[in-house]
Amino acid sequence: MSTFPAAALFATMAVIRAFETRVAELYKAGEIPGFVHTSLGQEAVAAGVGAALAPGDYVATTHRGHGHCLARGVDLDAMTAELFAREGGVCHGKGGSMHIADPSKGVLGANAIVGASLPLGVGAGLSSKLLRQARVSAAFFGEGAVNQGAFHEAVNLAAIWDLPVLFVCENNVYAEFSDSRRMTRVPSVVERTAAYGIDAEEVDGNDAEAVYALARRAAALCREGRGPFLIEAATYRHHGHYEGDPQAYKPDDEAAAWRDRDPLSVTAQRLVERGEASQEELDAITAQAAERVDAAVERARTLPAPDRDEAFADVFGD
Amino acid sequence: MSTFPAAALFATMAVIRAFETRVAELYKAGEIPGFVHTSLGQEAVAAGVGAALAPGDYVATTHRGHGHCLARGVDLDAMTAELFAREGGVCHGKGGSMHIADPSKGVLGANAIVGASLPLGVGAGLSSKLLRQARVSAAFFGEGAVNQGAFHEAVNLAAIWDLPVLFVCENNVYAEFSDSRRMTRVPSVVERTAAYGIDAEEVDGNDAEAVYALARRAAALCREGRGPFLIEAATYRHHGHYEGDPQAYKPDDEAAAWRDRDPLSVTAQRLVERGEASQEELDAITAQAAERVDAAVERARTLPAPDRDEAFADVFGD
Amino acid sequence: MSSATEVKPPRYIDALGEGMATALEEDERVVLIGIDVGAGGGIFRVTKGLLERFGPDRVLDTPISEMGFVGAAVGAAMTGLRPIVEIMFMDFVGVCLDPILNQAAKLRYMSAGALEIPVVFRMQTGAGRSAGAQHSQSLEAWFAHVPGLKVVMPATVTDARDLLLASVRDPNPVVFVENRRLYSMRGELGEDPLPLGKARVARAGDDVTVVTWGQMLRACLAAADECEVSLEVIDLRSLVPLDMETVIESARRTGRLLVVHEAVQDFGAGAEIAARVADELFDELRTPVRRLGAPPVPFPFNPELESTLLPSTNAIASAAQALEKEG
Amino acid sequence: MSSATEVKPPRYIDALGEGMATALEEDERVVLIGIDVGAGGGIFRVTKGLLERFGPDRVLDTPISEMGFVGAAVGAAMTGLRPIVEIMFMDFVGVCLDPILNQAAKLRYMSAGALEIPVVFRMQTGAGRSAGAQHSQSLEAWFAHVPGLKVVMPATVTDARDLLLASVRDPNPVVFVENRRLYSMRGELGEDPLPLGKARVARAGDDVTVVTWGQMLRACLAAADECEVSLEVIDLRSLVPLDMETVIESARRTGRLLVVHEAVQDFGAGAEIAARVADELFDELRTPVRRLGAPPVPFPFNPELESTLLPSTNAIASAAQALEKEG
Ligand SMILES: Cc1ncc(C[n+]2csc(CCOP(=O)(O)OP(=O)(O)O)c2C)c(N)n1
Ligand SMILES: Cc1ncc(C[n+]2csc(CCOP(=O)(O)OP(=O)(O)O)c2C)c(N)n1
Ligand SMILES: [Mg+2]
Ligand SMILES: [Mg+2]
Repeated sequence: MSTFPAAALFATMAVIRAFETRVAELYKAGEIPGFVHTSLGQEAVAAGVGAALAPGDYVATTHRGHGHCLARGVDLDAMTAELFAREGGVCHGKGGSMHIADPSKGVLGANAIVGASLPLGVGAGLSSKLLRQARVSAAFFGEGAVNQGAFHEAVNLAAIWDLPVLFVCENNVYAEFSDSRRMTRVPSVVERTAAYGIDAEEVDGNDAEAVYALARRAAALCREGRGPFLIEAATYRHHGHYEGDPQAYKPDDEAAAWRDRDPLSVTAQRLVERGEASQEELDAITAQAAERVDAAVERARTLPAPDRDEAFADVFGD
Repeated sequence: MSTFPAAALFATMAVIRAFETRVAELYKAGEIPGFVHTSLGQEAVAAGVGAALAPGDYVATTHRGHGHCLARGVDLDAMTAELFAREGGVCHGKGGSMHIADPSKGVLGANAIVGASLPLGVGAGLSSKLLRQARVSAAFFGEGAVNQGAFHEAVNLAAIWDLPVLFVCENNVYAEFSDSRRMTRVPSVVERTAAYGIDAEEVDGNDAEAVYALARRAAALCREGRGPFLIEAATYRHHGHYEGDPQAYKPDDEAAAWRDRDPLSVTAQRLVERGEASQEELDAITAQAAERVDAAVERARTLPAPDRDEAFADVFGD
Repeated sequence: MSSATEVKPPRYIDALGEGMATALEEDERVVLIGIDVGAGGGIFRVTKGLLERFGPDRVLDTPISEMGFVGAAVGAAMTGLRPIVEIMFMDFVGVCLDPILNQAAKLRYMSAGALEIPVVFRMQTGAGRSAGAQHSQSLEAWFAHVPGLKVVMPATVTDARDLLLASVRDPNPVVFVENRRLYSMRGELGEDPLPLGKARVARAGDDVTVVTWGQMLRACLAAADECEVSLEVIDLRSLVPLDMETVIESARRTGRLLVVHEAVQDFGAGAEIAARVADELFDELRTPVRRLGAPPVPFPFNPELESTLLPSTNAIASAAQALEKEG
Repeated sequence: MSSATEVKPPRYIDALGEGMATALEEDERVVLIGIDVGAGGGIFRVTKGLLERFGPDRVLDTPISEMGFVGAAVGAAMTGLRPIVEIMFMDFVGVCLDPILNQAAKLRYMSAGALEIPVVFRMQTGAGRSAGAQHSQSLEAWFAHVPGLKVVMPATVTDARDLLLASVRDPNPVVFVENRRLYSMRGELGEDPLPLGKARVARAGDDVTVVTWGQMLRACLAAADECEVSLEVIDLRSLVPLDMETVIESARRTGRLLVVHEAVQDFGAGAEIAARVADELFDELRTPVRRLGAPPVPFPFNPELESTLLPSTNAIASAAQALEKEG
């Protein structure tokens, strides 16, 4: 089982929770432009996988990628500034919520095309293998993306090329307004993955320690040249598909049931039970996270819009 | 087991064999333009599935679709004229070998895009279901097409919509110059199909009676609303990917081994053994087929090229 | 436009919904296919209420499998249905182009007319919402370059309904381009619809002809209001068929032409119109044909940067005035 | 050209192979990815011998999964490799457009330059081989309309090698369009390559400027031979970057411009060039800018019908002569 301090996983989740909660408010208040998809309720997957990866590893993610970016160490201030579309943004305000990218942290970008993260992640795995870097490439995607041809082609490619790719499916039940279980006769992504002959395991996506343990094992296999590996993390998004979604499609008590298994509570409870942390310490971590986010927001608000020339920069390199 | 007269299956195969053999010669001789992909060695699949379908059923096929078209009753003369790009061609000389189409026979067209036959076939199945026609839609494709995203998306769609679609995979070992077993960790298409929760069975694709029996059972299920169904027919193409392919990629004795299991011999032998036909009768059928093809070729040679206006006709309907 | 007392006129989005409802109503063979077009009522609520009204056999929710369901829509159109398939953001053609490019556009021709493919590909376009570079493209020029496809871009509330109906009734594949930013625009529904293929003179004028479509029509009409010279504004309505008669007739009269679109200017649809007019009216034009489109950069997330890339009312007005001064 | 005694000059296809071999030779990070590019040596034998020479870690055969391996090539380009990915027939972009349109073209921009994507998308185009409507399209105008992509079309043997090498060395995504019908053409390999982005005056002349690229260069040069008037033939070599200086300079001198391409004329790349020249040289052109491209129909299978759709040497010559008479 995990040797990684659970308290650290909790701390990462606390930052993501604080960030997403605040982002949702700011979006509602009209301070953040564009579309925003929060990962509230899915923090354990980002924290667990993020902790299991090593420096130099790659991450390709989706429209719901804030948590993954934060868990991989993308600067909180730069990310916040990006969502505000300001000068100090990690993408100079040209990417936004759906396109946070920071190669210096191995983050190849959130992506607004469902399924696109898989072939890109496979490409990063190919680089790692051919350049003999033993880097793991983690490709995040939702269960809805499993119905894209890109999933099918990318997983098969990674399989025949034995690439160090960690496919991470966050099965949060819904794709936009649709219950994904109605969109296939085989709702288990792990079962569907048998078609590619690769290792695949399901995990409680609200248990950060379990996610970490599995992801670490899977990443180790990838590094040994025994990849690819697929993780299906069963979880739930607390908010709508996008901020503002009325969520009429969610059955009455479903959300409540999942909130009882809130990933932060799950880990917090364990920490206290095992005496690894006191409730006070956890409250302090939570408060600290909120402060960091508040500070980032205050800072972002003071930043100017990007220089007009930015609109014309970076189309081509030379 | 099959109640369909095996002799009829043999007769269909004989026509396809004669047609493809002649087409290969004519192509070599430069009498047929464009690209030609023959189905020599795969006649049993076309004959068996073709016989199992009913009038009104649909067929969507591939670049290797001559046999499927003939087995569904597309006029031999019109097909030959099409390959010669002449006026009397079933597509007025505008389609060619890769695009034979005859909706009057339910043939929605051969297709030059690998994988395209599957979504189109699913669409025909959707029409059948929504228009309450109980027509079966057969989508032919090769094992190489299974690695296309279109396969994944189309089979899943047919599954969740319970469509009367008969997916027919002709697994002839190769995709162009590549052994398809090296292109996936799960060479069995039937195994891969488990990912969609639909019925799938493998059959000896060189045994026309076996193919017929399975296809008839599968078609019946589709008509009862218990589709879709996938058939994997294990077979082999005697010729190259296209006519002219040197086939350096084929192991020495492989072709010979398959020729020992030539679909026409397999059925011929059984017919004689069971006393359903004498060798003389079979020779007569074979000779007759050759004559029909010869006649079609002679006829096609006499036809003029399409009128120049044909080039500008049929872009839009009104 | 409308005062608080009277009932508000319908929005573009309502007109689209009414058009689809009428199509589903009048023809049993019409079906609606797409991601969340049913229970969800559409990601932008364009198809709200249609599932409830017509049932799951007429309004089909799909998995995120565009290649599969767009291809299936084409196959269904070949076999007796008349599908309206929604691709959502036009940028998503990146994952489902083959059924449009190689199947729908070509199967009638390759089968010498034996196959008929009455399908409508609904997709929405347009920048100006900070949707980012992958959700903001205007690619209508691509489809106009592919023989066998009609390309329709409603710019008014009544055309949202009328052109949609005309597209569904058309026996050919139609790429139907909605502009997101028009969804909430209100306007009147007309009595007798202008046929698909005819351009419309949205504003008569004498000095400069302005040809545009989609979202940019509003900017061009606003420019006509504030402009010192008299603009004749033409709403092209469709790129295929392309109504050059109306354009030529107007440009011949004014002697000046400005083409305005939201798509990237380079290799955009405006070039075709400019090239044709510059040729046909070589001796009659007073000034060169000018084009206004987006510069050759992806659309940035930042709203200010993004808006500087789109032709503005001011830019249109000054371009027109400049033309008038030029000769 | 070459007599039986001397060794024959290399073919276009050989030059492509040499270009790839040199690229693989000079830079460890260059890899070749595509269907049957390895063991099979390529469906048209363009990559023959490269697997044997560079091994399976440099030359990768793929399943028929274009969306997967083209996307993977883009991901690999973002992470240290410099892939050359083959899409085979240009028509197949229908199944793998997203990685080109929404990923390669935009990720550098969206990441404010943090991501670099040095990838070459090799694809071949061209009608005239009875390959049918799904294997004959020329869609270069599409890619030129997408900011962030370079678009290169070698028309000569030396450019097949030189532009391929320049594309591989370029830090940006390059759509590299080969023309199937040039594969067997022989020609000399030059000494110092003309840079990517510069057009080439293939034939100097005084009366009419003819701008073209790809396969049509041969027809234009043939037309120049048999034409009564003197043609200046310009091989554009790339659409992005677009070398308008060379074009404008020539058209200003001749006062007449004809743009010739194999792609469908409507909404084709010729329109952009025509629109720009008609604008910039409004007062200097003696005659309208004319375009010659394919009519708006898919390419039919029948060879005679197909050839009537492509601009012929005669058609080019007479169009040029007509222009010269016109003014
Ligand atoms: C190719 C493509 N099709 C459709 C969409 C619209 N879309 C954005 S997110 C989404 C749902 C994705 O569901 P899932 O993969 O489960 O991820 P989740 O949102 O649940 O995290 C859809 C359909 C898109 N962005 N790209
Ligand atoms: C989308 C697409 N990619 C590649 C090709 C080129 N191609 C034509 S046939 C073929 C092999 C198909 O193999 P398989 O599906 O097994 O069918 P078979 O030829 O064996 O009958 C390929 C790669 C194509 N026509 N379309
Ligand atoms: Mg989901
Ligand atoms: Mg095969």
